[in-house]
Amino acid sequence: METLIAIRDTITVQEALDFIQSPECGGEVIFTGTVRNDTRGRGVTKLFYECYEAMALSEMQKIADQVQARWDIKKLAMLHAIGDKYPGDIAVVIAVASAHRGIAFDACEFTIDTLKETVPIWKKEFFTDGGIGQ
Amino acid sequence: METLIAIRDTITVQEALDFIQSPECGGEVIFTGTVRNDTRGRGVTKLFYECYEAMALSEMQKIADQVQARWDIKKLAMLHAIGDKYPGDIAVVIAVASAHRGIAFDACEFTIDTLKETVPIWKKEFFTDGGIGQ
Amino acid sequence: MGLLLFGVAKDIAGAALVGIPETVTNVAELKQWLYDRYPAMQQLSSLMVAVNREYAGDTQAIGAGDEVAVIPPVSGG
Amino acid sequence: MGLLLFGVAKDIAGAALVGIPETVTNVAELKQWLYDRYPAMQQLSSLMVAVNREYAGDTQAIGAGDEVAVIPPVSGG
Repeated sequence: METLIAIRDTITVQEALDFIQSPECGGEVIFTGTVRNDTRGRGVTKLFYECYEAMALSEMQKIADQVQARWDIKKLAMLHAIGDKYPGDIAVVIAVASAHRGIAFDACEFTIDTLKETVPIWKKEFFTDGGIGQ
Repeated sequence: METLIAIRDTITVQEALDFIQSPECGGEVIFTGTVRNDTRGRGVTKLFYECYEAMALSEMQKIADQVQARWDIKKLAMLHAIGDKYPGDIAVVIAVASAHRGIAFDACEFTIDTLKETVPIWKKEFFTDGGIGQ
Repeated sequence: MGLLLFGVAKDIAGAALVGIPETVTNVAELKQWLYDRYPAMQQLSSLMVAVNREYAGDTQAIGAGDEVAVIPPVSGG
Repeated sequence: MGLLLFGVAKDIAGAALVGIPETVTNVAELKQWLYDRYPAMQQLSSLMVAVNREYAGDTQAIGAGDEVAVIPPVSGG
């Protein structure tokens, strides 16, 4: 399995698509997490993401290792943005390519679910009412 | 739910992404089906897709209606290409946006699985050995 | 009455549109007529018929004015 | 020995890096020292400690030369 793991100020869906593109693969599943304009009914101005970068990259690699052990996935891109992000901005992209689609769905969902549980990245929410949440 | 359904010579992931983009949605799941360079170990030169267009569009709309009935999905794009397609070309794109990611995965996988079962589209495979399969 | 053919069914018949006799009045009769005329269609893993762009069961009547199509196993995606 | 703090733990401590006393020799003692010094950390739904960039259990020893970090509930994605 080829893997692209990155944490950067700005990420794009296109770079993930470009990375996973391969004539050997018939099914690609992509998850994108974008900043919503509300959280539980409260208007959101922006999010601020920070990370413990060295450990976050290490935990992302562990997820990739688990994906490789469990499924016959050819390519996996795992990108996370940090810094100020506004509604509509992309915060995370997971892209998976495999010869067959069922396992691509499973691996993509596993990757984003596990990333949200284990990777040391934190967001702070800035609300339109002036409040700040964590 | 807003829906984009199309059958065309050429489709792009970007038009599906543009359609489903919304600041109200936090999770987008995209499936792309691309032409592989082999089928069961046999080299593929190209695929040719044809459809019964009026019925195919009607069956795609039925899938969208089922998605709307089952899940709280905000946007659904369902695009299929027809004509000659070469390895690496995109044949189908399903893109789903919702406020939460779990149902976006479920709805996207349901949509592609059902499309492959019910929508009257056919592919002919042209192999590198000169053979043709259907 | 005309019959639309797609995919491998079109290749077997050698035509995208064929005429069907007036003695065919429902889907079951249409399938039997197809199997008799084009024995290779019996080899298909399934053969569906659509009437007016909807999948139709064997008992559904068909007549002049209906848009009737043969749907061999689909393979989109 | 220095301790890295992130997210809400950093905000509670008011610092991204604090010194920890030499009497703290393992993860359990570190957590107790944090709870004593920053009672607000007791309100967090979880408080993990990483030693050398790996999640660490309560019995893991820590000492000079280790990279030690407080990991409040993560919220990426």
